[in-house]
Amino acid sequence: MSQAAATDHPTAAPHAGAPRILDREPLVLNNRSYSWITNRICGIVENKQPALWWVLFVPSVLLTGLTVFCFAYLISTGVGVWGQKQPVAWAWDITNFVFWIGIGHAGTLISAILFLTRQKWRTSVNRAAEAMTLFAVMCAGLFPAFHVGRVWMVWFLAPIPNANAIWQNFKSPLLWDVFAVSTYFTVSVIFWYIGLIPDLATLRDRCKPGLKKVLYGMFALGWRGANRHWSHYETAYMLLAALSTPLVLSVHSVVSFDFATSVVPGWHTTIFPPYFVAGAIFGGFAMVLTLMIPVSKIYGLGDLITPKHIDNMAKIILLTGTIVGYAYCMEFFMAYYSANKLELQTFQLRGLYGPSTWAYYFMFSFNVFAPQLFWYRPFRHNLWVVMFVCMCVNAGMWFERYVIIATTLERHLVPGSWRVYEATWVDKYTFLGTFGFFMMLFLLFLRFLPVIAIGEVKGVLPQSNPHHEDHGKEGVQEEDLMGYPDRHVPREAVA
Amino acid sequence: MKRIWNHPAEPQTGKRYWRSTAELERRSEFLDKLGVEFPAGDTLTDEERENSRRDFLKLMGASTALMGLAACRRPLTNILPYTDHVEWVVPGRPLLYATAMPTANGATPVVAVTHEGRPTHLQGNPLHPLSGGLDAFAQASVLDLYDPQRSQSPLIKGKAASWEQANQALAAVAESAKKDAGASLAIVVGKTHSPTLHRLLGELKGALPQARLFGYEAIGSEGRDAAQVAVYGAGIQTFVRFSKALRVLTLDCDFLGLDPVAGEALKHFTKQRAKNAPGGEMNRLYALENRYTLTGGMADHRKPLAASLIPAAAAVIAEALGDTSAKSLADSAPAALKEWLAPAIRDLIDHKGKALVLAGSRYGAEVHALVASINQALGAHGSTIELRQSAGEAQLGDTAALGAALASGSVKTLVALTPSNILFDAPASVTSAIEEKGVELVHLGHLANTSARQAALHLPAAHYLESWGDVRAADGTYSVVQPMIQPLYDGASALEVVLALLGRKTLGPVQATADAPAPEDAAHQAVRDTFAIVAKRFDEEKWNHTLRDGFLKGSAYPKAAVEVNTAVASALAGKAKPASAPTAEQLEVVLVPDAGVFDGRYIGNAWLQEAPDPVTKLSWDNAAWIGSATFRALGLKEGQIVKVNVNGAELKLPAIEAPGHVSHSVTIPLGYGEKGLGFVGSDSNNKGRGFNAYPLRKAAGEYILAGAQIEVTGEFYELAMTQEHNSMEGRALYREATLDTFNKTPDFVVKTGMDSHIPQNISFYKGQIGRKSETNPEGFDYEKKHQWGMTIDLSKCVGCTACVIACQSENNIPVVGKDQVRKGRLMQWIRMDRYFASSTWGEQNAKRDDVMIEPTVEQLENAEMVQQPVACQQCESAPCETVCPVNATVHTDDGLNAMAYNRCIGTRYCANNCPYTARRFNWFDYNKRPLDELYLGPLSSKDKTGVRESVQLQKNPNVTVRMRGVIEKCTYCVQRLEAAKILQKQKQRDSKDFRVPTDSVKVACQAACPADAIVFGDLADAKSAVNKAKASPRNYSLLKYIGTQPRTSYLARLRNPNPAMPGAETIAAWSAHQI
Amino acid sequence: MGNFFPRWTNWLPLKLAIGAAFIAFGVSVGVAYYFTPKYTRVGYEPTQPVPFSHQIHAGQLGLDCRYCHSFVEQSGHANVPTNQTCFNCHGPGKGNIKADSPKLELVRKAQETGQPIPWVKVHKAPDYVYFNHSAHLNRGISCQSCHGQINEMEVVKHAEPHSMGWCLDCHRNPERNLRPLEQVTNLNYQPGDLDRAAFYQGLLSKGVKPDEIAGTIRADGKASSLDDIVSLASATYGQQVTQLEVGSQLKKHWQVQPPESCTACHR
Amino acid sequence: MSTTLKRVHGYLAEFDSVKDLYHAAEHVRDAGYQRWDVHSPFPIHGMDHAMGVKRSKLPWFVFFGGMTGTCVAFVLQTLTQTTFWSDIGLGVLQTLAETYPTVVQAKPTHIWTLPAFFPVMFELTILFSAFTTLFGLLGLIGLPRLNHPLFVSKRFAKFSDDGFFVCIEARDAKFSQEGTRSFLEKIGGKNVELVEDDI
Repeated sequence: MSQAAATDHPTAAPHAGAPRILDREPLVLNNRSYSWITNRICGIVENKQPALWWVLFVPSVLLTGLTVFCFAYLISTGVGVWGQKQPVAWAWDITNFVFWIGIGHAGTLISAILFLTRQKWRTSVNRAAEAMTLFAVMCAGLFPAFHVGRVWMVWFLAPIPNANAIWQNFKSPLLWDVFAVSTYFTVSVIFWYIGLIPDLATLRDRCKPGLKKVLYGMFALGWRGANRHWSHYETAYMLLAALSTPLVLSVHSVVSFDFATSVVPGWHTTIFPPYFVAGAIFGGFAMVLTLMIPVSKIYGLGDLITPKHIDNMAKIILLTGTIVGYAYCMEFFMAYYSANKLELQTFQLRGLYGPSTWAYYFMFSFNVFAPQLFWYRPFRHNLWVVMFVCMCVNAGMWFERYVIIATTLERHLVPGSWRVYEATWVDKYTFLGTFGFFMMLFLLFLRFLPVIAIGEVKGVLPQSNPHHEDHGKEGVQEEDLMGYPDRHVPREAVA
Repeated sequence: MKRIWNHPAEPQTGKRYWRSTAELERRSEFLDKLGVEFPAGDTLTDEERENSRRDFLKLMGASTALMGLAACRRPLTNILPYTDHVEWVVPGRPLLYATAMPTANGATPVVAVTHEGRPTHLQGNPLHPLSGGLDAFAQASVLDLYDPQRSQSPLIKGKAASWEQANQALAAVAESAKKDAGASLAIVVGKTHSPTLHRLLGELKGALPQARLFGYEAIGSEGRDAAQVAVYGAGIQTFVRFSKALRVLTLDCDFLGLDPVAGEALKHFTKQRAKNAPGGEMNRLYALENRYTLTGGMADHRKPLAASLIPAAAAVIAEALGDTSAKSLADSAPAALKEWLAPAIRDLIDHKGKALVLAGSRYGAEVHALVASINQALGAHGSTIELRQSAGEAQLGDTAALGAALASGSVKTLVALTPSNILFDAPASVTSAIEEKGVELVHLGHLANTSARQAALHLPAAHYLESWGDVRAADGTYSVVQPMIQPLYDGASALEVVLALLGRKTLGPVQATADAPAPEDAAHQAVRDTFAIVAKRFDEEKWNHTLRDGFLKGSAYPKAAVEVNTAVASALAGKAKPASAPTAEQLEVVLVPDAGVFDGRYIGNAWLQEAPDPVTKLSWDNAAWIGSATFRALGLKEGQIVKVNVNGAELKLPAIEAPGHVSHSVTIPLGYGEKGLGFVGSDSNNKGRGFNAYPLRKAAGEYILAGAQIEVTGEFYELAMTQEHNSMEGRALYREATLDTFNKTPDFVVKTGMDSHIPQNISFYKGQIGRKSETNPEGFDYEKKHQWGMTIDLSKCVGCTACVIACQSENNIPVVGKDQVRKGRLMQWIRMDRYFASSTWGEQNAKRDDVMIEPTVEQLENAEMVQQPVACQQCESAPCETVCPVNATVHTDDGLNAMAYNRCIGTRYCANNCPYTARRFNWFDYNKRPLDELYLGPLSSKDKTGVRESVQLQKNPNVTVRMRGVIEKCTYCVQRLEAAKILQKQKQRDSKDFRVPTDSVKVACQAACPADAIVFGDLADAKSAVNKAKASPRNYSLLKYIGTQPRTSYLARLRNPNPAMPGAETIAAWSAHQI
Repeated sequence: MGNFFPRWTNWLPLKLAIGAAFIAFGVSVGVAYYFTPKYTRVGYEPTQPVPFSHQIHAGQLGLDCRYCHSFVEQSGHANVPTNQTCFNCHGPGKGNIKADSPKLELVRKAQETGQPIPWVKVHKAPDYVYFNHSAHLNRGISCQSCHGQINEMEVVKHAEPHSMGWCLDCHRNPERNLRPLEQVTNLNYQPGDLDRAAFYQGLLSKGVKPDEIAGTIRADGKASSLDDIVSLASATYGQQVTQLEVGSQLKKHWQVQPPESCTACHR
Repeated sequence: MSTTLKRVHGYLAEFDSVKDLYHAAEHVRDAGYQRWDVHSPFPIHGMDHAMGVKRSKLPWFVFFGGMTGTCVAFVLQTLTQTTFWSDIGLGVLQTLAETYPTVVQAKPTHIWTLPAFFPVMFELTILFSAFTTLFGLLGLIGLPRLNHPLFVSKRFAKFSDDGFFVCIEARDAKFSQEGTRSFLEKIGGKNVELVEDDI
């Protein structure tokens, strides 16, 4: 099925001749047409799924059932079925929450920040990344919701007027979390859905009358591609991107506040918000690659998800991985530099002497050392290496949260209360099951919705620029050709 | 909007609008019968009375269970008032009764708190001359009353029988005894101080002159008793005056823990250890012991010394004081011991008349004879040891005599009234004789244990809270034991059994006919008769005063002018053989009582089982304590099973490393290993909890067994330790200094750790911290509110865990079981942190930034042990509060860190953010589910141990019983505070005087503390004791630099080392080096 | 092929949105009304096993509440009287009033058998709420403030919502309900019936300074004698004594400071 | 069939490429048509300029939506957690809402505890903005509208694939049956089609 080998990416050179600015690497290979793109992407939804889809889907559903069972057991019996204890009152639950919510950052990040920074290569990965975000946030949301002792009382978190005249504590980082995560999920859904509208219209228009057409038609809202709509639509999209960018940064910052605002040494650290955000981007991109490389291979999307995309993302992983590594080192330095021996002890116990140093070593080697492979270009272009590093990062980021949460609590302030955390089977299967849940949702997404933003990819084709034939004209700069209405003043005209 | 709900009257058929089926059941079973338990008995017919008591527990349980059944919008709830009013009872207010708990050491004066007839909590009796808190056993004894595994019906040859049959069997015993004037009858009682029991035994002896009386306690004090009779004379009781003792040396006498001596309450000892200004005298304690005990932890100088060498130590001291009767023994003492003892002896001599030497009660008569001689030489008699004359005690044979009598075959019937489990814990000489000679055993006991199951007749014993009795305290003060509740299972007391043997009483439920009122209770009458003797004549008013105060004023034993018989002492001491120190090949095994179950009698008490051993922190089990050097030399791991061979007996049990334990010595607590006692006593499937070490001894009085071998197996046993980490890691949590340091720098405590260089906290606002004033407008209002605060004096705190149990009793804290303790889910609100520290650790840490320094074996053996109770510190700036998303924990205007269980959703964030780890989470429905089926959740069996309704009767009605999924923690006994404030409101009425009288409210741990270490009160009341305590220069806050501003603070420990002692300079040195 | 969706679908989303908004509003109002104690508790009036009439006993006969609820000033619970209390009047050899009335059948039976009368509980606090009667009665809160006009009830019914918000409301503004201690069990009390001079005399006799009383009436109030106070109060509150007048004086001079923290009721 | 009354929606003309469409739009704009639109599978850069469409007003709505969120969060938090409203003389609000300010970790109940409220204020600002964006967008573009005359045209379905269309509506003042058709053909429109719908 592979359409493009890693090394086979002929540079599109529509205009030979006089010396001029360098051409950019094309975002879609092999000069594909609009309808090829439509057919290729819609084909995934419209054709029968490959056997591999079923091979993945059935176990995913079973694993989802496992998670449902584990949560049912938890709720009926008590939080004690997990391995938590004094003083480790949070362990896998919140680790998994932060892990998933971290993964849930890449989608919005790709969509919003790369959009705002005009990174056009985002178009072929943003849809799947956004979907992944939603599913990851759904997985993440399960944990804080169900980790509480009395799930049936979680409505206490909602500011509803009540006869008891009692309200929430808005000073609690956990309540900030509730607002941040729910806002993030809602905004991500809106963002994703608005992006989907034109593509749903495409699917609607290709459908035969029937239930599918009703559903696609309903959700396409009657979209008819009018430019007066596109005009508002693009503004709305830009606004959402602008809103999502601080939001995505705030969400993981707020998650980090759960720890940073506490008094627990090892948690009480001002570096946490940027450290968490960088980690989230890091882990999120790794997860995007983990999903998109197989999808691209299986569904033959090599012309759309090109080595350039993978290369770009690998670079981001390298960058954020190094930021994360810097943060790890900085924590130690600050603990030393603070001259607070308690703080220093905490980090010594975390990394050198404590009972869970193994987790620290996993974290450090997976997150800091593994991505260093990406300094070497051929590694960034070898999909096996990329997949390997991404897997390392996925695991490493889980260990990072485990180190921060569980191993810190294991060595709390009063040594008399020290205890080592041990996970139970319920802990493990609950977490394992959420992968099934995540995969199930993602596979359903592949099955029913366009995995790549059709309209957006078409928009970045060279022929989609009304001035694309102006290439090579003297004095016409690449920026001008990228075409923004306000700036669309050809140099020659000015001259 | 008028809605009339017609809850129809019963009986009613057809659909009931507001009711569930459960409530239907409730009406037919519950309502008909429940009510009759409450009204005063005399309106009931006898049949009803019988039924009501039988079903009492079941019905009460049903009532509690049904309260949760709020299926409908408006479930029917009934109010069932008393039919006839009950004297003194004000529904909703606790009623306090003074009584006394009989123990082997005499009366423990208690005040029982009862709610509508249910005793729920015990406190010390502050009026009593020996008042001073309660120990853990007494504190927990109230739970024994409600123990679901209590023996509930008589057993005849192990089969349940009716009381009628039991009475017949007992009558037959009395009958056959009469035939041979009692020659075939032997009665064995525990060590008792009940004048009535002694009197009745005397009467029995009069009626059956051939009958034989014996005394037997599983862990007795045969050596001491024998020596005392020999040296002081019969009936002479020693009474130790700690308040007069400035120098105390103990030879393995854990007088602060499990080996109490007859004497003043502990607070008189600890009082002299707390100095709040430089200067003044402080007592000094030297301790020699093979293992750490609480006494050793409190000692100023402690030397780990094999128990086999304790007699030699006594001989060395005696020799130095001029008694050379045990010269060969003294000569056998190692040089190091002599060297260590020399300055100590000099110190004792320098304080003649103020010095005191104590020896462990389980040592032989020769040791006690030596100690008597030493005390005589030190001028202790008459000053630190008073001698008093008791009278009227029946002559009891000892265990050896009992064995001999049984072996002779002349005894046909043995009536065992001792609290010990005689067939389980007695030496083989006794048990095999009973078996071989076919002796009929009549057994009285709380539990259906081995003795009960194998006895010809077993009678369920009545708890001391449900029967009449009396007891003398250590100083002889006479107390009446009065019942708080009718016997839940119709049990009989020892008094009643003797009365039955005398033909004066029928046991079991009160038998009265329809036309005749119930007969006067014979036990009650017997006690009144004794009272008449003790008080010279019966005076109703005096009797009532005795009942009210809990003791009879002026009834102490008279002082005796006794000459110490030094000749006998020397003779006894002269019999001592030279001692030899244990070696790696010839270890010694030391059998000691267990801090949880004592000799096994508290094996059914879940509070005591779960309260950790104060030294090893082991709960729910016993294990072999092995000193670090031996432990490591054997290559052992925690919980690894070892095989101990001694005396021809073999015992497999897990080993734990015990810092401070001497080498080549193994300490094994007794009392565990009984089977068939249900979940608490014998674990799931009755497979037995812990390991039975009784078979290791061959005779009573054998507690130190020399020549043991130890074999390491590859098996492991899971132990539930409540604390896994022994080192403080240099964190300045616990602070101490020598008296000398204190005199030079009284504020040493604020110079320890980071306290002196905490950066100023510059905040946007001041916040609710400190006292409200013009410059601090947000602070706490000291004018219009109470401001609660607490101090814990570490100079006084022994670490006995009485506070832990008092808290559990007062605050309805659930027991979680061994498995949950292993998982670190102990619910007790007070955590008794026990650390080992040594001066070298501190110095090493100060020099290096590295923290994790493994101590050497020598350091471990000589480590100091410190005890620190930690509960919620009630921070003014509490980190737990701000993180709760639902406002379930907020601050009150009287300075409490409030916890609203019904608002809590259980995020556990507060538990994480508590710097003191003081918050507990209900991981499971500990109050609802059987503890061995917690993981089955709703599928667990409803009728299993752990959910028994009887335990629900113990619950304090003023404290919410928490459900699963909520956080709980120390509340400063807020129910007591609120009750005190409301009581004051009842007095205040239309005045402004809202403040409760100074120090009138006591929290449960404070009331329990036998060392008076805990002071609680109103900070806003200038006269309060807590204000004075906080003014001490030793006052410090835990983790002060975090800025939590706790309301609970600690007073640093002072130690008073003798500069001439070896290693004196290292004492308390570690504390100064902390971070 | 024409439009796949019929034209009526164009208005459907708007209609659905408006419909959903109405339903949401209706549900909120419904929950706020029907699912709060103001509705669920107020008006509850179960039939009791014995048709005891508070109207006759407390209203017509004028029995003091504390005759039967005898420990209400000492205990957290307002005890329901024992059967003996009933028999003080209705029992043989005592009053023997209505000795043969069939309505008293259960009372007589209870006295015979010792089985209590299963009264149906009307006012029920959740078991995590620790309400204390004595704290309120001793400090000038009347039975009537929480239980309504019991003396007019043939069958006792729930008169007030007893919700936490309702409790807090009074704890924040106790002056709305405070009354002199001797009026606490007077269910017909009206502040207007009080004699103003006697009321202030009562305060003065407790050692309260005239200036303090005047200062409570008006911030700038000054007084040196009872007459000054009475005239100042008349000028401020009118001829009749008002609740605010009584309440604010009592709150100040008894130092009434009802707790508002959780621990007051939850332990 | 033929007897059914039809309503004319307008002329639909197809163009081959983005460039053609762009230039066609410029022509239509210059011709002074008002009620017309171009339809394309993706947004075309510069088309607003080519069509003379003004900037969207959506940002203004979103700004006010966001501010509403900020205020809701501010009021919610200060009302329930502080005495701010009582302090400025609006205690009646506090009473109405039956709020219960509590002290946690010694934090005061006056307004200066505000920093703790920033996160929620921020989140609600974003949330309200996002909802305003969504509903503002739908309002401005008049969707959802599942039934539209253009969907009658079979050819029009290509707009979501690779079709580029200009549609001039009959409602336009300059619309004429013949003139508009020829105008569209003149500027390069292919397959010019009169779109009619059932009434």
